[in-house]
Amino acid sequence: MTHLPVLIVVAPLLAAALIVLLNNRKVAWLITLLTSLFCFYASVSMLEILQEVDVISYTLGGWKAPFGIELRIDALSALMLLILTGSALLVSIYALKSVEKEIPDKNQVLFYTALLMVLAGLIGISITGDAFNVFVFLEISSLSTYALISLGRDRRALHASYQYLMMGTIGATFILIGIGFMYVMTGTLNIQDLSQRLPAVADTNAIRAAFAFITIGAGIKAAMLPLHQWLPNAYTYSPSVVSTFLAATATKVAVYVMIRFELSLFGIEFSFLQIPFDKILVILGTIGILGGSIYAVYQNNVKRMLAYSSIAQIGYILLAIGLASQAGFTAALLHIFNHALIKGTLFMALGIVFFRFASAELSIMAGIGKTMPLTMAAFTIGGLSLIGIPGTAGFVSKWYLVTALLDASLWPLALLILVASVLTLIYVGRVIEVAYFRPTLKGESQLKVPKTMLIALWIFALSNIYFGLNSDISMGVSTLAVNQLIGVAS
Amino acid sequence: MIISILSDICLLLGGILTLTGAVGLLRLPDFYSRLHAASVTESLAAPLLIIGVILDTGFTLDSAKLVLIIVIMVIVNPTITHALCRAAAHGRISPEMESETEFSGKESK
Amino acid sequence: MNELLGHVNYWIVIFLMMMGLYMVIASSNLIKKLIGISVFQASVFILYITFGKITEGSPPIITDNTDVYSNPLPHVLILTAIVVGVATTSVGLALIVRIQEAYGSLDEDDIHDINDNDDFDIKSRSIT
Amino acid sequence: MIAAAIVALLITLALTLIRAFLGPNIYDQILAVNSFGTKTVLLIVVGGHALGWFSYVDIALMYAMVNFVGTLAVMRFFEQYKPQGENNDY
Amino acid sequence: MIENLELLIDVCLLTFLLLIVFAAIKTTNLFVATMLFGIFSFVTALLFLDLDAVDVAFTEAAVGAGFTTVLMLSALRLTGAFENVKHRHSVLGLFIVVLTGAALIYGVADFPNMGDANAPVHLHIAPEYIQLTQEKIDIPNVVTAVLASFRGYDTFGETVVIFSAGAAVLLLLGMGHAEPKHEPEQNLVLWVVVKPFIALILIFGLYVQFHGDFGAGGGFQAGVIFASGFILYSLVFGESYARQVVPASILPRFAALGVIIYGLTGLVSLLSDKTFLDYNALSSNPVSGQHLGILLVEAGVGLAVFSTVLLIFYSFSGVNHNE
Repeated sequence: MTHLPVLIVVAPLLAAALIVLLNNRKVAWLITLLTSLFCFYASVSMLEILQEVDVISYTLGGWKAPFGIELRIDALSALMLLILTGSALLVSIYALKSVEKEIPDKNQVLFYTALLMVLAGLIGISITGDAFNVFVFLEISSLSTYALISLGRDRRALHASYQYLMMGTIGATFILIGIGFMYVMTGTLNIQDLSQRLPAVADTNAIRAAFAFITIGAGIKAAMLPLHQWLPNAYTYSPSVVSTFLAATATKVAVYVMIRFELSLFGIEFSFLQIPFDKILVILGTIGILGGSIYAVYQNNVKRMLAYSSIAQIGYILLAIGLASQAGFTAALLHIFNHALIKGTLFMALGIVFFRFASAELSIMAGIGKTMPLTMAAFTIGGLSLIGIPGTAGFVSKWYLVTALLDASLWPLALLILVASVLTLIYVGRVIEVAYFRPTLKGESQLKVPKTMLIALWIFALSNIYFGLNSDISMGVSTLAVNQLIGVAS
Repeated sequence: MIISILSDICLLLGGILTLTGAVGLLRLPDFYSRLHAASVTESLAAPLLIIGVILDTGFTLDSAKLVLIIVIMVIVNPTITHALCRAAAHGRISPEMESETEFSGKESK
Repeated sequence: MNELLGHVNYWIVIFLMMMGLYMVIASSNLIKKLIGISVFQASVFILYITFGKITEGSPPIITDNTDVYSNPLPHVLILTAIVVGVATTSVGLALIVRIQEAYGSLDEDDIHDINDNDDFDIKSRSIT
Repeated sequence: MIAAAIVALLITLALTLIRAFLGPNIYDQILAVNSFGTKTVLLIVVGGHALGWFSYVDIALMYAMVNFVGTLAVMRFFEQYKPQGENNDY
Repeated sequence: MIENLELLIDVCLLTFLLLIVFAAIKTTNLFVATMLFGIFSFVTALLFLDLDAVDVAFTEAAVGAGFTTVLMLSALRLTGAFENVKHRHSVLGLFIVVLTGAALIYGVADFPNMGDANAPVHLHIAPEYIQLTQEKIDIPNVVTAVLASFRGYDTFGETVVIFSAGAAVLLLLGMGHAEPKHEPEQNLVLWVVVKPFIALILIFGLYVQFHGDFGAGGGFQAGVIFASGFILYSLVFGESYARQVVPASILPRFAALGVIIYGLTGLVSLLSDKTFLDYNALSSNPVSGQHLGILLVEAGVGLAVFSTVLLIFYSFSGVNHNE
């Protein structure tokens, strides 16, 4: 029990190695499923532990904190863990048939290896208490992500992956530079230790530069709008399993890195008072929301449409953080959680469409509302949630965001959220219109949709409704996380 | 005392030799003569410099390894030169001569 | 004098980083971009190692001769980072090989043109 | 004297580098790069001795090996290399 | 005197680096650019040596100058694209670069001077590392101690990074197979010279693996050196012979095994209720426990790195990888 914090990282890593050792497709899938089940269990039980203690700290190698590496799980990390392991569990159920269809036989074993390593990398980032360790795990997840994206059937997947590799490496190196600058001024790498030592040197160029580099690095990874070029192609051309998992988790972890560094490490005082970071975030967030939504409206490939929509959603999260208020932070965390549910649902549904038609073009989806009722119903739920219709998860976070905006008396921005919702309505509406109100194309494939895929999809879809109606869990964890963040920082 | 003087002489000679080699590499007119300049001086300069160091350190495990380095360099340098020269001849690089027509490195195989 | 020399490493390393980054952005060839990014990373490594240096210090391997050791921590970090760097490079090269097979070119501009063509093909197919 | 040798080696390195830039053909560049590698090994030995670098001998040994492997790799993959318009150069 | 010499070498090497990168930007020949990158790594490694980072110099020379160069050359051979690289002048690019440079210069301005013994970096954790290494671990090389014990988790991550790179390359290129057509031409001189040389490299690899506690070296460097022995064999005698000696299909498993050895070494401590990677649990005597732990961990790293490096080389040098 006491070792859960480390087991949640080490288990998927060792499982990844074990898969290669055994080299059997079915076994590989089974191990992936069991591992993600274990990780989900671990993250839920750690969430339970966190109801009683503030923070779970685990010192690796028996060396106490600033000397050894420390794992540090607070409510924010637990929230991320819940998102990561939950999506991983559903994705691995979903993967069985999808991978069989989309990935050549000889690559399937390694596919699961890479998937587990992405998971382990993202988990590792979320729970580590050491700045440099963030970089290491960032690279573990990134390297496997590049490989996974390149497995898409289209040759453009290769180029998309290469673009991501370039931008991702620059981003990671920027983070490395930032960490180095902080290290020079303080002599430590432990986040906890850093946050205590930074105030003494906060008023130096080096720390301000470190802040800038880390923000830009994490911003590239999070596809913050002017740095988003890698994302649309990467999501569009990667295999369905990969795009689902990445859309649900990857950019959020990058946002997590940003929050972790800026709020708990540099501290709210430094980030928002000494540097007008809140204003920058509000501007970037606003541009992101508008830009992403407008781009999305013009796309004919539904996957690409959703990819641009993801950029817009990152904008919402950044905007919420930029409000620099308790309500704003809560809205941001809530949206991180809910957006994972939304995008998971939508990309999974699209994956099933892709499974049948080997395409995600809008035109191909004509009339599939009748032929694939279950899939499209789930897609519709996800779409409504994305728009923010009451009763869905998307509504909850948007509600909190608008309230926070009004609290900060930024009503023009609240109006802007409404406008963006209308834009969302337009692009989601286009898909739904095509799917339900156009005649079915002739000569469609008779491939049956596997049950495992539908089950995973519907769990995602129903959780959208569940967390829309009953936001106790998501709200509770987010509030706890925000209180801890603000408490730690001030 | 004598040893240290010897070592200094070796180092000095080695230094001068590498310099001449480099000047040759830079100034000579065609590839083969540059190759010659670089490789021949290297084969002598490297042992001289390293022997200079060995004389200064005295005989330890380190000096045994240094001897090994000399052996590697003495074997490897001519090998590489040979391989490079061969490749250049295959690649139809001809030496610059008074009368260009006399020799062309074509098909020396 | 001291002020100038004390920072000379940093200035040159920064210049190296800029050149590496420029190589990434300005070359259209994918391999050159990759070389550029390796140069960029390597310059960051030099920056880190420079932090760790103490004048008159010796390498952090304990001997009886000295008490002043350079800082071992940056060395450890950079060892890790070098391995990460080479891992990235090899994945990048593998991607490049596949791109060359798929596109027949390694020039970014050509690849963009081909991609645009592909997009156009799909559109025209869906219209007809 | 050892300082003089170091300076000589540094100058040598610089000159070799210039040859590597100038070319004019690929073989010259390979030659220069290989020669650069060898000179680096010498610099490690001499400089390491003068400045008391720790276990410089191991590193010099490894450099020598790496240099050899690297140059052989260059030669090996060079077989596929067909320089364009090389005949025009000479 | 010695400091001046050190500084002189330092500045000279940095200038070389600038020149090399400048030439690499300028050249239109990828072959040349690759070779320039090779000497770039060489000079970087030399610089590391000058800055007291022995282990880093070792790794950079083995990994950067050796392996990366060979890899780039193999990739060049596979793509067959060597020349006529276009230049493009990007104003936006220049702007980004200048902006980054300005931010860096801005940040660096109030760094402590290079080599200043009273900089914060040297006062906080580093002295404790040196002290704790002497007390609790008792091996001379502090870098190895920090790498394998204090920050063993990072190193585990690093091993996984290498493993994942192997998996990624395998996913992209497959293992490939040798084709006689592409075998190197026979060269008697090389054959004679290389045979003993390979033995030497392998012995040196073993030496580096087990000497890491005392001097520069360790699992990573040893793995790369060991692999480069086989790479050399393959370069001179041909792919197919090398694949007979070490079959490609076994390498991914070896790499996985390396990662598992590392992970299990860490997990053993959980049995006696210590935390992950706490080597004190491995033996009744904490110091010998640390020694054993570091040995095992380095062995895992060495195995993983050796097999991954060789695997990647095979993937790049094989043909018809993508049927």
